Amino acid sequence: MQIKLRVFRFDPERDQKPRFDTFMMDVDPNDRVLDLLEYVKADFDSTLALRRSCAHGVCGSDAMRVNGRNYLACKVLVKNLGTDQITVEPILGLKVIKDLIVDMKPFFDHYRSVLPYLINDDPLPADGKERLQSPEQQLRFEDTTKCILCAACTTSCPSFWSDANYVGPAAIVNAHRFIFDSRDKAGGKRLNILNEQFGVWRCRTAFNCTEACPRDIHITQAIAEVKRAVNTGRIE
Amino acid sequence: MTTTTQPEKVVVKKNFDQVAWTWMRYSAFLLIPLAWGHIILQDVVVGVHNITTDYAINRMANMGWKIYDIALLGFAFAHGMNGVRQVFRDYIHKPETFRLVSIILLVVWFLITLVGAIALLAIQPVVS
Amino acid sequence: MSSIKTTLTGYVGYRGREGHWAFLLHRITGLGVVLFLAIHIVDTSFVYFAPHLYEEILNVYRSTLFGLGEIALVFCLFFHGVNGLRIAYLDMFAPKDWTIDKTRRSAMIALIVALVMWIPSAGYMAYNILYHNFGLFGG
Amino acid sequence: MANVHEFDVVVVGGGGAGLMAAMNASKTARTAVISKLYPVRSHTGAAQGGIGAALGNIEEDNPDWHTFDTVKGSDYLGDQDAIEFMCREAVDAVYDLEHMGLPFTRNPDGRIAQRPFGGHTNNVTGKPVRRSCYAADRTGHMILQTLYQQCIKNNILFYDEFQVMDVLIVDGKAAGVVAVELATGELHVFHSKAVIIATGGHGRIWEITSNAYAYTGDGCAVVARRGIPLEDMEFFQFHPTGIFKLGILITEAVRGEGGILFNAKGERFMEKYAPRIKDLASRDVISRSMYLETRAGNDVNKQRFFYLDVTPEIVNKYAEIDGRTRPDGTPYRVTAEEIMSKIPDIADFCLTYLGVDPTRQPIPVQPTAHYAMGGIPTNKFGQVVIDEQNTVLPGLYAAGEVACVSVHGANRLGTNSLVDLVVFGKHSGLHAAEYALGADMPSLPDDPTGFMREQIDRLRAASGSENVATLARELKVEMFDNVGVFRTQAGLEQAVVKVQELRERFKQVKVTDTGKVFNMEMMQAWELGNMLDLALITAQSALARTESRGAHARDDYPARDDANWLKHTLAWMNGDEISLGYKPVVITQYAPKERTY
Repeated sequence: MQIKLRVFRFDPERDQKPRFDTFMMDVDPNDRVLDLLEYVKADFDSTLALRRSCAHGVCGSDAMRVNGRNYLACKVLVKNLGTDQITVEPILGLKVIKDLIVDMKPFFDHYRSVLPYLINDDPLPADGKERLQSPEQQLRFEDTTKCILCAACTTSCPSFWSDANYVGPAAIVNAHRFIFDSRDKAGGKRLNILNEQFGVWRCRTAFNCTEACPRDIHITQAIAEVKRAVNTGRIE
Repeated sequence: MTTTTQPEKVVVKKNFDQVAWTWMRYSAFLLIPLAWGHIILQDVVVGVHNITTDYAINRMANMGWKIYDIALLGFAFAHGMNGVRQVFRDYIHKPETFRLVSIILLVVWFLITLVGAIALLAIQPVVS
Repeated sequence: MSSIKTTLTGYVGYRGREGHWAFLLHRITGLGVVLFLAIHIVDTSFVYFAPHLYEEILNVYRSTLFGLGEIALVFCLFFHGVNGLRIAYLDMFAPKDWTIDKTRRSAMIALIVALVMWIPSAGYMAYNILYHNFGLFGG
Repeated sequence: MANVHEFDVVVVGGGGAGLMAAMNASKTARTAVISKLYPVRSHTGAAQGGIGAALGNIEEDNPDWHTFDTVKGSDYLGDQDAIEFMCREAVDAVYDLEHMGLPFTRNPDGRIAQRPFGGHTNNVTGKPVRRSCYAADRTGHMILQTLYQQCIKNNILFYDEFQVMDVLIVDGKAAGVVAVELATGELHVFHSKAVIIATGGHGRIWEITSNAYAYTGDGCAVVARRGIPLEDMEFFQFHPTGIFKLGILITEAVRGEGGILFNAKGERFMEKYAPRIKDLASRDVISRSMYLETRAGNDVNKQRFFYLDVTPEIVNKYAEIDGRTRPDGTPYRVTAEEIMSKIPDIADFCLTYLGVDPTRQPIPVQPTAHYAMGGIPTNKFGQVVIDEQNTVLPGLYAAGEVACVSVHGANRLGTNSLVDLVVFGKHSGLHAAEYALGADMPSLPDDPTGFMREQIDRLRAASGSENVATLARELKVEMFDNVGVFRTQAGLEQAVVKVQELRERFKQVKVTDTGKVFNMEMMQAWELGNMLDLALITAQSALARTESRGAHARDDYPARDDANWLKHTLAWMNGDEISLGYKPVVITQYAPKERTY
């Protein structure tokens, strides 16, 4: 099918301000938007800069706005968009460095701020084997272990657009993953961090995060569970 | 493996935003009957064209309505002003500016609530 | 990178779904109500502080422009209430229901409930305006 | 002048092996990780099925069986001392990962769950054994995330989005690496006592591949340009079940859970080729069987693909025929929900890219380029060895897919890639740190960035007529057709000629972007250069090996030839010439015998 692809362009070494380049191309409805951008690089304009790696939705490199909504470019097919006019822009709320590449540092700083790692100083089992965990205990936090840190959620969040100091949904998801892990001992610490000024209370449940998550994580639900744990002081 | 999943208890230091968040929700549950009742009665059923000063005075002086209106004043305006504070929280990033705005909002809230409260409490019915 | 420009681009340009629109509408309706409320508390207190002025205020209230504003206000209050109830219920009692299906549906239901409450009220208020201000329907 | 940083150990690559190495090295040595991607973007995250370790959590198992299965899977080309070491260490490695917080799927008794996987057997009964420890079908994702989390916890220093373009070797010892910071285009010298290369594989040189865009073989190419040989490059695994056309991997766990392969006639064709373990035969065997089926005209729609069926009806039907039981002895029967819970991500891929619900419809699959058994030769401590006598190059290490220890020999068993990167990542990290503490800081060469600037300048000035994407496309097609699942003398010769032609044309390549900030065009041109080098080495190594062994299947030499070819290939790159040498395979307890499944 014939499509019209508009791509956000900005080269900091040449451009004063961003522009959109338009490409008319013949594509397969089963093509990924990432494929279209690769066609641009191969056949139209090789200077287009974007991040991509695994190309099937597990590495989290290519989160971008497609027709105004966050997706992984490798997980949205042309036919899913239901139109032959496709506009691709960088994710919103992080500084654009070049074309579709944004500065991810603030995002990873927020991630780091919630202690995203297992903390348990208790002695390991004497037999050197695994710490036991029932299937139910594992399922309690399994959903939030799926996060690939692509930033599609955080950059779809109205609270993050208006204040980049907000830790954002991705960081809360990763805190949730440890808070509700029966093997972790620092849930209280994380809840105190998330109870602060830039923590969970900035969430206004606009729900864009959950809609944007390419891994189908129930993000708003996870945030609500963290809010509840902060309020009750009980991790259950 | 049998696990009796005991909820882990942790200590979380109270935070103003947390209290405000909770306040917004609990006050909302109360406000819905109060505010809807008020607006349906005054704006729809009675209608501004049928409201006169005497009507207003008598209504405000009635003990039942007085309690109703005081509850409405207390909950609705505090809920609203905290909502405004949260909205500003999103857009104002400098802590000093935000502190200043919060203080202004607090003063405005206090003054207006005070004016309303005096009027409500002090009013006497007109005898006609 | 957060700026008013980013915020507005996102609010207006991001193609969010029901939750996004519910958030924006909740914020706008909330601000609308609180603005009116501040004025309303002050003007009502005139009943006590300056009853003779209160009559003037009532006349302003009875104007067509204000009447239309009031119709909008009633919508704001209904939507803000229904949607607020939805959020408070999900947050506090049913976090498990923050799923895509249920959220989309509940946001739509909130809007519909608000409209169902508002339309007859708005009709009646409009009738009052037409009756009193324009002498229609035998007024 | 470039920015100079000094460390004891620098790790190049932020995937599983690199992070594991960094974590272990940083316990005693000043360590930095330099990666062209943010570490969580690494391809370890795409690994699905599990990590093999003889925990025996469900049924009897032991590391010796794992060792034998790996040796047999390698078609006896793996070095048995290293394999023994790896399979023993695997058990502790899995427990280590669990202690770091990896959210494994659990058994009802709270222990780590395990499932069957291709080529993993009970050595007594010959039946599949449950050895693969897994976290749903995203085990690699969990490993990558867990290791990254622990690195953050341990305050490891990361240089994200820095492309390493040269390794410094001074007086026969490693002295650091040189990299370009993608965000600024600035050059950085990382001056160090030890260097650990953990840059992953090079599956992007094939057309249909499960590999990430990033898998362009940078690590191999960089060291090869510095005169270090590459080992066993002719052995590249084609995974039998990639999604038709896209190459996206459908994990072997789908067959572990009972999925069956069918040809166009609806026959379960693996019965013919592996009568005992059928659909759970090792990957090379199944890929080759698919090729033979295609040649016999049994591929679906004559489009070179087959069906992988994991619908409950089919799974239950064949579980009954095979007499498969659950650990408690009851017959193995599944429901659609159970299948979904075991392979949620696979189901998502199928729905997203094919519109197929795998619990209702069969999945169209074809072999997809998957894993490099070959790479930079190392010993079991990760030290790079540079000749037939296994002479160590002090201070230089390699681990993970980029390395060839060799534990995978001619064919890697499923789950062993994750075992490899955890075990050898750890030991290379420990060994490098120990070495660094005992060594003096080597001196830097006079112009450390000279060779790298030369490469960059050539690309920056490149204003020829050849398009990077066109050259890459031609390379991939040629490699897939002639250096793929099945190989012939004529095809390989043609491939060598073609790759040489492409290398010539590459000298006339065109790079239009002359900027410094995220000049991805230039980086991709450079990566193409790496791919061309590795393609040539692969084709030449394959052409020389006149036998069929593991993943290297020659139409004209269908049998394994232990008399002449029980040896590792070493390939040196001298400009446009490749010279080959060979070194013996280490055999300890398992003498080569015929390999049947």
